[in-house]
Parts: sequence; C-alpha cells; structure tokens
Amino acid sequence: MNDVTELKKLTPADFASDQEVRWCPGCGDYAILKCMQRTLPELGADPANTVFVSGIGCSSRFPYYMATYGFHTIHGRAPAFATGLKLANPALDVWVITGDGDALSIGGNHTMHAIRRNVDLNILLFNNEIYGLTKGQYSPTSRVGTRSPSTPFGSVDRPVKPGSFALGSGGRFVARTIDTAQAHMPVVFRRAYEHKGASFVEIYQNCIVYNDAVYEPFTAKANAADAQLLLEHGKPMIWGKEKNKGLILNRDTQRLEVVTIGENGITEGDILVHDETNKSVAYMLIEMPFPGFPVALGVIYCDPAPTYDDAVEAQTVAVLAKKPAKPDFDALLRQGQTWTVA
Amino acid sequence: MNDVTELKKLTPADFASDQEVRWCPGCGDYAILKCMQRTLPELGADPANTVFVSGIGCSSRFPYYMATYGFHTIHGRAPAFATGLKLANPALDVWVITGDGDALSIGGNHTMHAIRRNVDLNILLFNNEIYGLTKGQYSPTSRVGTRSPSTPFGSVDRPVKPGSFALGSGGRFVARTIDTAQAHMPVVFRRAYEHKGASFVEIYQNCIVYNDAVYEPFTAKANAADAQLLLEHGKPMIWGKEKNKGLILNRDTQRLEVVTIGENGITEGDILVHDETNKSVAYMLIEMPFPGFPVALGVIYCDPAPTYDDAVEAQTVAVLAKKPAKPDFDALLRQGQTWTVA
Amino acid sequence: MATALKDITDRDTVEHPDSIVVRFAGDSGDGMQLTGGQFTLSTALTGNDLATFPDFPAEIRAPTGTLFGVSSFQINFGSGDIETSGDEIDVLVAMNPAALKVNLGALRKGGMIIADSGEFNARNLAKAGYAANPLEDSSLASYQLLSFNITQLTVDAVKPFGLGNKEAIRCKNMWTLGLALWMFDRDRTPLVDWLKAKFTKNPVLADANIAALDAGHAFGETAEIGHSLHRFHVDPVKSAPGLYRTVTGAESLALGLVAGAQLANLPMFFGSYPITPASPLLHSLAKYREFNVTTFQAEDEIAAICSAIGASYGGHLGVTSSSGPGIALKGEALGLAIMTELPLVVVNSQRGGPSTGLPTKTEQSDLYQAVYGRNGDAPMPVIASRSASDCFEVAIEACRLAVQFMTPVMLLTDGYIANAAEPWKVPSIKDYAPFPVSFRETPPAEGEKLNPYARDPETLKRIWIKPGTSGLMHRIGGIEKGYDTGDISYESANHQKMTDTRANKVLGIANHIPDQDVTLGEETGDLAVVGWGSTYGPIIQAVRRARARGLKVSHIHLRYIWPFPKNLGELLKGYKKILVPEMNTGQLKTVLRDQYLVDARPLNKVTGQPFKISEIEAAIDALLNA
Amino acid sequence: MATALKDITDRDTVEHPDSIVVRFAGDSGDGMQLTGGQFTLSTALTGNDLATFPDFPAEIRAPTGTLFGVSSFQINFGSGDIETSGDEIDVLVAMNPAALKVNLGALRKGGMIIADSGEFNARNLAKAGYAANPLEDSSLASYQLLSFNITQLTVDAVKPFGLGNKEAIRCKNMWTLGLALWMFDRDRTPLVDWLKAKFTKNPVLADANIAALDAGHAFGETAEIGHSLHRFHVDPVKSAPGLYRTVTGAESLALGLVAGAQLANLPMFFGSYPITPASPLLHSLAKYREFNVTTFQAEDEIAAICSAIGASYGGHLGVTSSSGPGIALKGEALGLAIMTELPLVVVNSQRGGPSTGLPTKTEQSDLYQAVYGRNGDAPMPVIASRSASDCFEVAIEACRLAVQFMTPVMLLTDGYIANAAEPWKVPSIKDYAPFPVSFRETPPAEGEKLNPYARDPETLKRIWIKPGTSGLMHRIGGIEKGYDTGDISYESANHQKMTDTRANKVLGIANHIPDQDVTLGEETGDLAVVGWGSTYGPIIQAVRRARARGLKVSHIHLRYIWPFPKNLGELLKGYKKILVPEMNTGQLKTVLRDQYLVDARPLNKVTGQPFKISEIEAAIDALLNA
Ligand SMILES: Cc1ncc(C[n+]2csc(CCOP(=O)(O)OP(=O)(O)O)c2C)c(N)n1
Ligand SMILES: Cc1ncc(C[n+]2csc(CCOP(=O)(O)OP(=O)(O)O)c2C)c(N)n1
Ligand code: SF4
Ligand code: SF4
Ligand SMILES: [Mg+2]
Ligand SMILES: [Mg+2]
Repeated sequence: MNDVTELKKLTPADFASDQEVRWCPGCGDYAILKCMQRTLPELGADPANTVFVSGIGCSSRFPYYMATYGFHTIHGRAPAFATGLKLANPALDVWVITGDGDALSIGGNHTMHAIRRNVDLNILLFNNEIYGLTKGQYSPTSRVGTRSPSTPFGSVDRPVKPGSFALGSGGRFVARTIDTAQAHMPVVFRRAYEHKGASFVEIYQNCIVYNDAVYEPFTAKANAADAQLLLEHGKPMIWGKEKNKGLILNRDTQRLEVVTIGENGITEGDILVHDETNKSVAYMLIEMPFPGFPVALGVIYCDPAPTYDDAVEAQTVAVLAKKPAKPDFDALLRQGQTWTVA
Repeated sequence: MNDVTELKKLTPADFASDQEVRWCPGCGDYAILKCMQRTLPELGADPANTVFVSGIGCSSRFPYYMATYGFHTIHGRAPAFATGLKLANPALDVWVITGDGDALSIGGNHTMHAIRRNVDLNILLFNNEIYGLTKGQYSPTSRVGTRSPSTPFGSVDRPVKPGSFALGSGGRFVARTIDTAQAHMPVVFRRAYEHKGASFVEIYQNCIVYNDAVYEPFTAKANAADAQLLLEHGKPMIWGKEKNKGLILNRDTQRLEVVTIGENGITEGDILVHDETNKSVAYMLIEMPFPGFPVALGVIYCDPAPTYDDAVEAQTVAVLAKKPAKPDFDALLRQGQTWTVA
Repeated sequence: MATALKDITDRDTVEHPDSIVVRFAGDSGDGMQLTGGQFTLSTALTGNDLATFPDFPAEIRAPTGTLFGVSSFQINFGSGDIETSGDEIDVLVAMNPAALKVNLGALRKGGMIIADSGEFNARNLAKAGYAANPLEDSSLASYQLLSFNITQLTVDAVKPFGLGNKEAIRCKNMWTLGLALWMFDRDRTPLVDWLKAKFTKNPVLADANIAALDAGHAFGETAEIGHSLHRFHVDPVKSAPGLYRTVTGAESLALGLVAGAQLANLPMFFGSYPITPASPLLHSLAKYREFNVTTFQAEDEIAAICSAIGASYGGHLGVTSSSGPGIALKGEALGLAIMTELPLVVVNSQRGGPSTGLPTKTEQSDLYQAVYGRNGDAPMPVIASRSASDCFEVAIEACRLAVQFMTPVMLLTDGYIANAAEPWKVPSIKDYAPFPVSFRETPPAEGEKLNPYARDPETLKRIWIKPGTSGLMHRIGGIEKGYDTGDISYESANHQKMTDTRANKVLGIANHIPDQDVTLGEETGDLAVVGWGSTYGPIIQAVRRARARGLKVSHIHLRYIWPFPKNLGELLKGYKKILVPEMNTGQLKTVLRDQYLVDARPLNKVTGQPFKISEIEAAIDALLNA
Repeated sequence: MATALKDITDRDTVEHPDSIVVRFAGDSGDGMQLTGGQFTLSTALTGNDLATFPDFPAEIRAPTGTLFGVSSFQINFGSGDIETSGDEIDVLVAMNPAALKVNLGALRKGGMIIADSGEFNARNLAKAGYAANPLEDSSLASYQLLSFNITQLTVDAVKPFGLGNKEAIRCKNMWTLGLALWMFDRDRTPLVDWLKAKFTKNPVLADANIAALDAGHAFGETAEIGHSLHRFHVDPVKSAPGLYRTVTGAESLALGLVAGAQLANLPMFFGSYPITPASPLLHSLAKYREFNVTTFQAEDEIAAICSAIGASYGGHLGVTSSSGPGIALKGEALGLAIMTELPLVVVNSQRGGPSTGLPTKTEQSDLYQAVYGRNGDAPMPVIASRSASDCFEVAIEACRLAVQFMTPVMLLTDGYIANAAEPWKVPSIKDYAPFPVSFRETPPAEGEKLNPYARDPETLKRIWIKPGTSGLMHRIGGIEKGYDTGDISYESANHQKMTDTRANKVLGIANHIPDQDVTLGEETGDLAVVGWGSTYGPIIQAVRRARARGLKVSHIHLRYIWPFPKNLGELLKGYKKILVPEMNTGQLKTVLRDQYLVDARPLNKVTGQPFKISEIEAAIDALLNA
C-alpha cells in the first residue's frame, strides 16, 4: 500500500494540512507543530504511513494540522486506540499526542498500559500543567497552590511527575524537552521515532492563556544554561554557564548532589556519567527538585525490550507454523464430536 | 458517634461478620482475612469507625467478612469511593481491598490518583497474578508466558510491578508481604495503619485454583530464608540461611549487587543499610529480579507527606477564618448587583 | 413579547418599542461576552425583563478574524415578559467582517448594523471570505448600516493613558458598550463602578476603559454621525415587587444545590471533572466552603461519581455533574447507587452530540440516556430545568427526592440554560420547607438483627446509616441484596421482589410531586404543546401567539420526566393532538408514547441553536391543519 | 414438547417418553457441569433434540455442602422439537443434601430423585438446613426416591487404581454418569474415548474414571436395587439429514464472528475485558489465530472498545464484547464510532442487573441500554440472537451490517444462551453470500479534494480508507463533521443534516434486511406474542400449546430490534392484542409502543431464570380473557 517507489525528498509543507490552526496566539503548541513538520521529512517519514492519534484537549487538536493520517478520539483514550491501530497494522508509524490532563488525569490507566505492554508508539505529552481546552482548571501536574477556577483557594494535592509515572509503569524510553527548544526537540523526536517500543516524551509546553510562564525559571534564555542539564549518554552530567556544575552520587546517602568542578577538589572525573540504561539513576534525574537541582532534559532512560506488537506477531507466526498452511474454516466448524443424520 | 467510652478489649471474633466465607478452600485470602481480624484488635481499632472498601474480584469479597462497615463497590473504582468517603468523614479508618486486576488493570488510574493525592487510606493489593473471580485470565502482573483462557499460547506483555507503579505515582508508603506470613503481615498492617497518607501494601496471595504456587520459589518454607530479604529501617540488608548475604551498591554502575559476607573481604559494614526514606534505593529494591536477587519484603519506602484530606480540612479552616462565623445563605443569594422593584 | 423594533424612520427621536433584540459579535478576543454581560446587567438594572444567548467557539482563543473564531452575545429585553433570546436580531454590532458574515443571516430585514469599519481591512475581509467590502458595496442595502472606525475612535479616546497599542485597542468593547448605553438610554454609573472594582490593581486601565466608555456614549450623544443613530427607550417591565438580580443557569443551579443540602441539613460533597458546559457549576461551588460544601476535582467522571457515592455513603449529600460524554461514563456507577439505594444528585448540562459533538452548542439529546441509559432494570428519577432561574427550584427538588427516596436523581439542564442570564427575583431559603435527614443511630434491640434495607412502607425508602455509628456496622454492595437484610442474595424470587421494589419506589415518587399543571391555556383543546427543559421560552411564546390568533392550543411544560406526574396521562387525553418540540430527534416523545399510548408528534431541531418562536408556531399550525 | 415422564409404575420395562428433563445437582466441586456436558453430548449422539440450562454459583469454588455452592445442569431431550430446558424436572440427581434442598422445588410431583446417601451425613444435613434426613423421614413421599451410597460405591469401584481418597471420591460424577447412561439406554464408547483423551498424561486416572463409569452402568444393569430403577428410551428426533454437533451460544457466536470477518474478507480484531458471562467468547476467539483473528485482553472495557475502533480505523473488523456493566463503560466510545462512522460489532452477553447484580444469572435487561443508552442522538443497529445456534447467524449478520453501513452494531445475547447447548446442523461457510469490503485506494483526481465522508447515495454508508494508503491522508474525530469533507464543522445547518443522516442511515437498514415473518401461526389473529432473544424457546412452545387448544395466537420473534423490519408495524396491526414476554421490566415493549403506537402488553420475569412455558401460556390465556 505504501508507495515506496516515490522517494522524492519531502518538505515541512508536505506535512502541513489545509486546516486552519486554531490555538491561541502565542501558544506553545505552535512551536511543537512546526518542529514536527520540520523533523518528519528529516526522518524520512512517509505521510501515508504516519498516523497521529490524540485524545481531547488543546494539544489533541494536533493531528488536524498534520497532512498525515490522523484520529482525534475521545478524552484520555488515545493510547488504547493507538494500540488497536498498531496491532492492526504494525507497519504504521503511530504517534500519540496528548496533554497532561488527557494522559495523566482521565487517561492515566491507558498511558500506563501502553507503556507497560511496550507497544511501539511515540507518545508525546504536552505538559502545560493545566487544562487548556476547558478554560484553565488545574491538572494532575499542576503545582501545589495552583489557583484555578476549580481551586479558587489553591490546589492542595501533590502533582505526579510524568517521567516517574512512565518509569513506574515499566517504560523503556523516557525523555523530556521544551516547546521552545527548536534544536533539542528534533533530537528527542528522532530518538523517540527510532526507539522500538513505547517512547514517552514529556514536552514542557507553555499555555499562554491559563498558565503563562510556569516554566520561565528554567526555559527563559537567561536561565537556561544554569537551569538545564542536557543529558547525553556516556557523557558526564555537567551544566552551567561555566560548564562547571555537575552531579555526583553521595556514597553515604545514595542520593544525588550538585557539585562545582574545581571546588573541594572535585574534577570532571568525579562527575556521574549519564547511563541511559540505568533506571534508578533515571528516577533520580526525573525527581530532582528544581531549583536546587537542574532540570534534566533529553533522553533520560532508554533500554529497549521486545515490543508488544512484535511479540504478538512472533507468536502468531509460531502458532501458524504448527497449523495447516490453508486453514479450513469448515473444518473448524466441524471440530469436536459430531454425528450424522442420514 | 463513636462510642469512645466503651473500652473493652476486642477480640478477633468481634471483627468477624456473620456471613459465610465464600472463597475456594485453600485460597490465600483466608489467611489474610484471619490476620486482619487478629491484627485490628491489637491496633485498638474500633469496628464502628473502620470501613473496608473494595472493588470486584475474589479479594474484593473481603469486606463482607469483616464485622466493620464495608462497601463492595464496582470493578476498579474502590479508591475513588474511598476518597469521597474519607473526605466526607476524615475520622474514619478506611481500608481499600483490591486485587491485581482490580487495582492495576481497570483501576490503575484511581490507584494512581489516590496515591498521588496521598489520601489517608490503607490500600491492600492482593496480588495473585491472575483474575480469580472471572476464572483465571492473566492479569497485568502475570508473568510473560502465562497460559490462561485468554492467552492460550502464553501472554506476551510485560507485567507491571505494583510497588514501582505506586512509587512512580508519588507513593509515600510502599510495603510488601505474603499471605502465609502470619507474623510478618501484622507488622506491615500496623505500619500501614499508622502511616498518615496513602499506604500501599502488596500482598503476594496464592490462588490455589488458577495460579497455584507461583510464589513457591520464595514463599515455601525451605526457600524463604535464602529468598526473602526482610527489610528493617536502619539495619543492613542481610539475609540467607547463614545470614551472610547482603546488598551493596556498585560504585561504578550505580546498581545493586549481591555479595557474601566473609567473601572477597566483604564485612557487614559494607552492606547497604535500609533507609526507608530513600526513594531511588526503594525502586531498586522493588525491581530486583528474583531469582538472582532476593525478594524484598516489609516497608520498602516510607516518607510521610501532608495528606490530601488534612490539606483540604486545613484549607477549609483557613478559608472559614476569613468568613463570618455564621454564614448567611440568603446573603449569598443576594451577592452582586441587585435592584429592587417597588 | 418580541415585537420587532419598528423600521427606523423618524430620526433623532426616542422610540419606545416593547422589546428589542441586540447581538454583539466579534472575535473571541474582542470581549463580546463581557460586553454582553455588562449590557445585560445594565438592562436588568433598568427594570426590563430579558433573556440572553451567549454563543462562542469551542476554541479558547481562535485566531483573529476567522469565521469560526466569532463569539457573540445576544440579548432580548423588553417591557413585557421575555422568554427567549429572540428569533431575529434588531441590532447587530459587528466588530469585524467575520462577525458580520456569520451573524447577518439572523438580522431581520431592515434591522440595524453597527460595524467597526477599522477592522474591515483587506486581510480581515479575505479571512471572512468577502471578495469586496460589504460596508462599501451595496450588499447591505436592505439594512440600516452604520459604520465607523471604532478601533481608531477608541485609540484616540485612550491616548492620554499611554497604553500600548494592543491594550488600547482592547478598550474598544467599552467604547461600543458606551455607545449602546447611549442608544438604549442607560445609566453609565454601575459600569463605571464595576470597571473601578475590576481594575483596582491597575487604575490606569480602569481610567482608560472608563474614558472609552464615555467616548462611545459621547459619540452617540454628540458626535459626527449621531444623526443617523437612534435612541430607544424600552419601558421597564411591570414586575412583582422585590429584590432582583440577574442569574445564569449555572449560578442558579449551584445556589439551588447548596440550598438543597441546607434544607436536608447535610454537608454537600461535589465530585466532578471539568467539561463544557458543565464546568461553571464546579467553579461556583468551589467557592462555597462556608456552606459546608466540599468540591473535588476527580481524575475523571467515573471517579467523580464514585467519590460522590462514597461521600453519600459517608453521610454527605453526594452530587456529581458533567455533560453527555461524561454522563455516559457514569452509567455503571449509577447502577451501584441504584442498587445500594444511596442518595445522589447527577447534573447533566447537555451539549450537542453525539460524541464530542458540538461542545459549546446546546441540545436536549441526553433524555434517552437519562431515562434508559443503564444496564439492567435501573430506574431513577429524572427532572429537568426550564430556565436559568428555574435551576434553583429544580436543584432543591433533586436534593429532596434524593434524600427522601434514597435514590440517585438525574437533573437535566443544557448549555443554553447554563450560560444564559435572566432577571431573578431573589428568594429566601426561609421560603422553602426543610426536609432534614435523620440517620439511623440506634442499634437494634438485643437479639434483633440489623436490617440496613429496612424500608419506609409508604415511600419504600431504605434507612441511611453513617459509618462511624456504633452498633450499626453493616456491609453493602452491588450484588443483588436480600430484601431488608441487604445481604448478598442470589435467590430467584428475591431478585424479582427487589427489581419490583426498586421500580415501584421510583414510580411512587409520582405520589409525592405536584400534579402537572397546564402552563398556558385550557385543560382540554385541539392541541397541547408538551415541552421540557430550555425550550420553555419559545414554546410559551409560540403558544401565546397561537392563542392570540384564537387557536385552542395549550402549553404543558414538564419538570418531572421520570416518573411523570400522576395526572399527566389523563391530562393529555384531553387534547386532540399533541406536539412535542425538542432539541433532539424525538426523545421525550418516546417516553410519552410508551407510557400513555398517545400520538405525540415530534418537532425536532438539532442545529445547536434554540428554537425560534416562529418555528414552533409554524409547527402548531401545520399539525392543527394536518 | 415437554411431555412429562409418565409415573413410574411398571417396573423393569423400558419406557418410551417423548421427552425427559434431567437435572444433575451437586457441589461446585462435584463436576456437575462436566457430567451434564458429557451427558448432553451422549444425548446428541443418540439423535435426540435437546436444550440445556447450566446454573452455577458466582463463587469460583464455594465451600462444600452449602446451599449457595450448589451447581446444577439441566437437560431436556426428546424425540420432538425441544426448545427449552424444560419447565419441570422429571429426574433429579442430588449429590448432597444442599443440592436436594435447592432443586426439589423444580421437580414435578411424582418425579424421580436419585440421591447419594453417602453425603447425607449430619454435617451436610446441617449445612443444608435439614433438621432430619429427608432420605429417611417421609418428607419425599410424593416422589420416587432412590438413594444409595454413590460415594462408597465409587470408592470401591476405583480401589484397584490406588488413588488417594479425595481423588477416588472425585470419580463419583463418572459413576453417576454411568448410571444415567444405563437409565437412558446410551452407548458408553464416546465417553470412554473422551476420558482417555482427557487423561492421556495420566492413564491411571483415565482407567479409574472409566471403572467408575462402568460401575455406575453395571449398577443399573445388574445390581442390588436395579429393580427399583427404570430404563427409558427416548426415540431420536426426525432431524434434517446432515452433520450435527452440539454447540453453546458462546462457541457459536465466536464461530459466527470469524465467519463474518471471512465473508467480509477482513482480518478481525477482538478487544475485550473478561466479565461473566461474556468471557467465553474471548477464550474461544483467542484460539483462532490461523483465521486472522487478533485478540487483545485490554486493561478495561473502555480500552477494549477503543482498541477495536482503532483497529477498525486501521482496516480490520473491530469487535468488542462484554456484559451489561462493561457495556455501560463503552457508551462514550460508541458515540465516537457512530460519529466517525467506522464498523464495529459490540456483543453484549446480558446478565442479571442492575450493577453487579446476578453475574451468573440470565436476564434481557440491557435492551434499553442498547437502543437508547448513549449521549446525544446516537443511533446504531441492535440485533438479538434467540438461541445457541442462532448466534452463528446473528454474528454474521452483525458483521454484514457493520461493514455495509459503516456503523457500530450491537448484538444482544444473554447468559442463558451463552452457556446453554443445543444440537446444531453444522453449516458451511460456502452457504453464505460473501460481502467483501472494498477500501478506497485511488487518490482523488488532480485538483479534486478527498472527501472521506463521501457516501453511497442509497445506503448512506461512507467510504473506508486505511491509513497506509498513499495519497488518501485525512483526519477524523469526534467533533461534528462537515458533510462529505469530514472536516470539523460547527455550522448549524450541517449539524442538523449530519444528525439526520446518521439517523437515516441506520433507519435505512430496514431496506436491507428481511421482512419480519410470523414465527408460528397466522398473519392475523387474536393475539401476537412478540419476543426477542432467548425467550424464543418458551414462547414458541407456549404458543404451540395455545394453538393446540384452538386459540388464535401467533408467535413473532424479532431478530432486528433497531431498526425494526419494514413490515413489522403493519403486521402487528393484524392482531387484536399483543403480548411481549421479556426477562426485564418491559423494554422491547417501550420501543414497540413508541414506534407503532400499539398496545403491547408486557409479561415480565426477572428471577435470573428463563421463562417456563406454562408461565407464558398462562399469560396468553389471561390476556385473551381480559
Ligand atoms: C469524557 C470527557 N470528559 C471531559 C472532557 C472535557 N475536557 C476536554 S479536554 C480536557 C482537559 C484538557 O487538558 P489537557 O489534557 O492538559 O490538554 P490541554 O488543553 O491543556 O492541551 C477536558 C477536561 C471531555 N472532552 N470528555
Ligand atoms: C466493569 C466490570 N468489568 C469486568 C468485571 C469482571 N471482573 C470481576 S473481577 C475481575 C478481575 C478480578 O481479578 P483481580 O482483581 O486480580 O481479583 P481476584 O479475583 O484475583 O482476587 C473482573 C475482570 C466486572 N465485574 N465489572
Ligand atoms: S488555552 Fe493554552 S494550551 Fe490551549 S490553545 Fe490556548 S494557550 Fe494553548
Ligand atoms: S479463584 Fe483463586 S483467588 Fe479466587 S477464591 Fe478461588 S483460590 Fe481464591
Ligand atoms: Mg494541559
Ligand atoms: Mg487477582
């Protein structure tokens, strides 16, 4: 079905649909959309073979704007639709676009199970720490104290950390990036795309209308260098304007600490090296409190395992190998004990 | 309402209802029930002030057998009922009884949110790695390869680890015990009961009919000592028939390793000390693969934080402090701009 | 009485029409809802009766200038009883080409257009799909067109305050409002007060907005093209004496629920999950902590209803709320509330369906779901509100039924009612008979068994016991229960008995509600128009008009949909024909035909817009002549 | 034709009754379902027509000896057409006191009891609430009581095989079966073969069980109290020639769905979540990988339906299945399937409700939910199966409607049908007309726009495009869609048009299904008994009996519930009265009265048990005489 013969290099315009984009002016979603439209041609993606599946929310409007296949489903259930779709046609590249409310409030269970089963999906969670579409109620990622129409005196419940939730659900690929990071985002998209299995990507996304600037402390240009730890597998975890801040693991407490290279005898060699396959360090990186610690960005954890869709296919092949080549349905009907009336 | 004057010491019989117990003969649920009926009087619990809320499953029949208040609700939603109940009456001791299917398949989202919000509930998950009540289909905790009526060729999806899921959801208390451990279980129940906030307890429970003996390798008497690591806060993590196996954290890989005290110069002092408040070590303890590593039992993680119900109450008190002592509903009706027709 | 504004012929005089319909339309960002809201308040303060219809896009802030981004606010006000927001517009305020394009169809021929010519530039015209500027070609010749550069006039007016260009332009809704206040002979003082209060933290903005308001007013009063403008004075309505305010359905519902809980002498627990157009109820209730209201934003609709049932089990009045898709998710848990016979109020603010449908548009298409939409034989009472102020009454009634019959109750309202405002003669809680709940607190006598399903022999309501009460420990759940004992029972005869009991308990509510009255007209006749919910306004006006033409038509508007009032069957038999207008494909009609075997004929409209009076009038004529 | 077994008077001769009802009852652990199943097979092989009714507790393995732990299996077999499992029992096999207590009420006076006296000990008598041993007092005097120590006889028979006591005792169901085979003149060979196959891995167990079987048989043939036993020979039914097997509803449904997918030339995706009594469908389908069936045990019912819709979107035939409470959870997603117009088959194996209700008992109370239970105007076809073998036909039909109209289809079956077995003349897939799906694969011509909602003008079905197809990329979703384009549309007139289109598409199915036939009787008359689903058997027998008494009664059994067949309204008008027996409180009745304004009278039974023929016959008489 996929027209593999046609090899002309596609452009971002080939991935932009004819639908008018309907987000608020200044919404972070625009930047993510642009980035996706720019990255897919670079990845050599085929629009006919690409499907964006979403739930409900501002972010979930995303599929309408991509000139690929798209399915805007119902609130919170996108991973379940995507799972059925992927099992139906494992050759498709399936992206799930979701918001913090969609993925972690109503949809938490489906997010968990898609990740646990390791279905080969790329899940992008646009986290704006708010319900945009329904006009600004707090979400499960909103910080304690968030004043919103439903919490006029401030929210009191502790937010969930999307990355921890993904890891706790058995995730094999967890990454983080920022809507405005037009250089970093494509790298993360590529890694997610190339990862076989459920890739979980949290994108810090600014909702200019209902939750403006919550991420400023680490996304603003002036703060970025000192506030962001850009992870690279095999590289020491160093950041800062002067590239002299680093993470070490305290031997007594088994907890992470921030150190300064050149102070107290610390050298670059002392700094913890990022190992994408170390799950418990991944947890620590995700849970580092900011400020105090930097915000870890990039691929935090990646340790591939067999995917659900592959395993189902492999099992089918194995089962069929033991069955006649041309299965006979009438024979199935006649299975078991039968008798004949003459 | 609670008859606090009546202080007579209650007995297990005071906690047993008049309903016939309807589990299969030999089911692990009996032992848990007995243990609960034995432990509650020891904790000084008041049956009138105790509520067991459950979902649907064999395990969820539990409330019927307790002579306390009880609510057998619908599949997967017990944490949501319990949350409403606890907010309605924070003075109640609310226990949630659930199974691996109930809590982690259909109910995963509610489990996550009760834990995330840190509602002061004691959640006991009877994990038999199978759907008992519906006659033996595999569950989200079943091991890969489980043959069941719905997976005649073996299951292919990776199970979720209840403890990791609870931690990933922001859990502040995570413990594990075994249905047959009649000495260990009460200790864990007590800790869960005393912990303010959502206490998450996984109980390895044997389903004699559909999944018999899955836990034998570490629960059988002969195997226990070498297979179980019984955690105690502040104590080194040592186990084994000879009490000479220990855990250390490898400095290079930041991963746990099993060592033998007395070999390769290892002394007791080298062994990692259990720190209930260390979340990343808690993750490692939960995820240790068995065999190869022991199964960690007891309180794996405990680091109390404000509970949702307390926070709601505190906020209400703060809000009311700024309002007139006797709120006037008619005044509320008349708020805003009004006019009078003569 | 939506008498149309007379053709504007005699210039520079004040007209005195009976009623006028004005629609403000602009970009989502133009503040039309705010303008409309303030104009409504001003109208109310003047003593007119009124009805409003806010209509806005699903997008939070749709891109400027687009057709789908147009937001509008319609108000019908007059000196007689106003029941609808008006069939046709008399005055259309169009802040840009898209607003004109989208709304022109609703403007009556000869009606007035006030357009901001400053926004009719090439870019905006293109976005709206205009090949030529309609203000400049003769395409609007059949209307009274008044166009001036409101944008520029506003920028000029606020120049002294040194605002940025964007901020300055944002004041244009106040300029427009100022003009409207002049046109309709209104006092500016309350507006000025409101602006001052709104911008206490930023007095410069307050001053700028007031300046814009004044400038718009002055423009009407004095300015260059004042001669082509009109002044209208709509006389105040002769209302019953008392204290009034305006209220939207969502506000009135919130207040009614609180009142209901107070009358039941219970704390209220409200578990909900945001969804359009139900969220405003959550937002309102979240503020009422001092009235013993706990609100809980759950993780989804299922958790919302389950938490509310849990709270009811704990002795609170559990309430949950959503709109169609969310109510669909609550079906399973509703069964549990029915089985455990716990009180619960479920509010459905209906919207356009199916599926995500038209979230911001109105519809009445969840009646089937309310009456029939559960597994098993799972009866529960269903009642519906007819208007913004009626929500208060209906909410109290829902609370009463829930606690007096130990049952979940479905309350239907819709997006139109939720958002629309009307004047409300403010009641006092003292006007309502309390219905305090008494929990069972005494343990059974020595040797007696506690029967948690012991029933009131007349109402069949079971007793209610709060966990925490000593000596009354018991277990409940969703498996069939033994009569009285409440213990699990798989016994055949018991299931029949319990199924019948649950059905009869709900049917018996008919003995505890008022008989159905005829809303307008005689108790017999050629035709009864039977309605429910927010179609009240257009139906009563249409019936009024038909009756004015001598037709033997009556209006019967239902509050109680399940069970129906005891006399309804008899009442309906008194009419030769029955017409059932609904904003769905004919749902109440099904229940009426099933229950009474009467030939109820549907009149259906599902456009996301309320009925026009004329549409119903036409259907009356058609059915009478059929 | 359930002619009762004649009073047992002439000893030691073989009787030739037309039909006999036997019920095996014992502890859950006694293997009664297995015994019943094997007896059924043997009955079928003998050539009798038959119907069965397995009835078991909700508990997996209830404690031994308890009343609630009793499991039973009833079979009605005969030489005429057998349509029900029988009103009254002729022979009751009671393996313990509880089994006797629970089942005695259904035994006809004069019927036979075979009891295992070995289990009538003090402990078991107490558990069953017997003060005295009924085998020993005269309380069973009005029955033919045969009691012997089956337990001991079994233990003796299997002694040579050296089994443990528990294992030895477990063979007593085979002893009982052996006795039954002798009583009813059956061949033991198939049973022996089956036991050998079952215990290939443990030949000792096979031998022991065979020994028990033989011993039971020999006991009848020769043994001590053989003289008080009877032999019955039920002549084979005169069936159409062909190959036969027995089939339960769950098996037949699974096969029918696979057949439907094959006829549509599509792979099938089955997303489900276990629930009683729907799970067996999942279990059956999970085995059929080689027929292009993917089964997916989802995390819940919502994910189950969503995954199936996702697969349909991907070009598979999506199927999902549950029972009432689970179907309730699927309501919201059904709306999306309706809105996106994707094919989907939804199977509801109904059980006793509401809420958790009576999970293992049968009921028909989800018809309302099927027809009306969604938010918004959300029509979808609903069809129902009447028997185990009919499930095959109905499943194929559901698949056909789903793909030929691009719509979700609700298929109703129930716990009774799912578990009951009947002989089935095995069809061939070649007997069915294929309805292969053709996906749209050609891109629109240069300059033309792709319209993913382009429709067949006659059926209104939209085109189906698989993701992965080049040049046909498009987006769909749950917001109202523009006619043809499928793009988001908030436009008023379009919503009306689309709502009407969705309704008309489903109503139009009436043009593509057979006219309703009269199942039994004339096309006019005094009374039509209108039924649907598993009440087929008792209704047709009751009507047959009434007709035999000369009454002008006909039976009309519906497969199509929404929409109804085109001629149904006319047909019903041909009868003076209409009786609608349902295992609910009157749900089909509502739809009939609404659609045709006919005075359909309900006959309702909700005891978790199927109707008795006599109950329906009595209602026919009552209504005719009313
Ligand atoms: C069943 C259901 N419940 C509720 C809603 C209303 N709803 C739509 S989007 C949304 C939350 C949006 O938040 P998020 O997922 O964070 O997306 P954002 O708008 O912030 O991108 C809600 C509550 C719905 N559409 N359907
Ligand atoms: C909505 C709904 N879906 C499905 C079911 C059927 N069901 C009941 S219990 C259960 C799973 C039980 O497994 P688990 O929670 O592990 O409990 P266990 O029986 O093993 O103790 C299922 C699928 C149900 N009762 N309700
Ligand atoms: S509300 Fe927020 S998230 Fe939604 S479109 Fe507007 S800015 Fe973006
Ligand atoms: S099925 Fe398993 S879990 Fe359920 S009662 Fe029986 S042994 Fe226990
Ligand atoms: Mg968000
Ligand atoms: Mg389980």
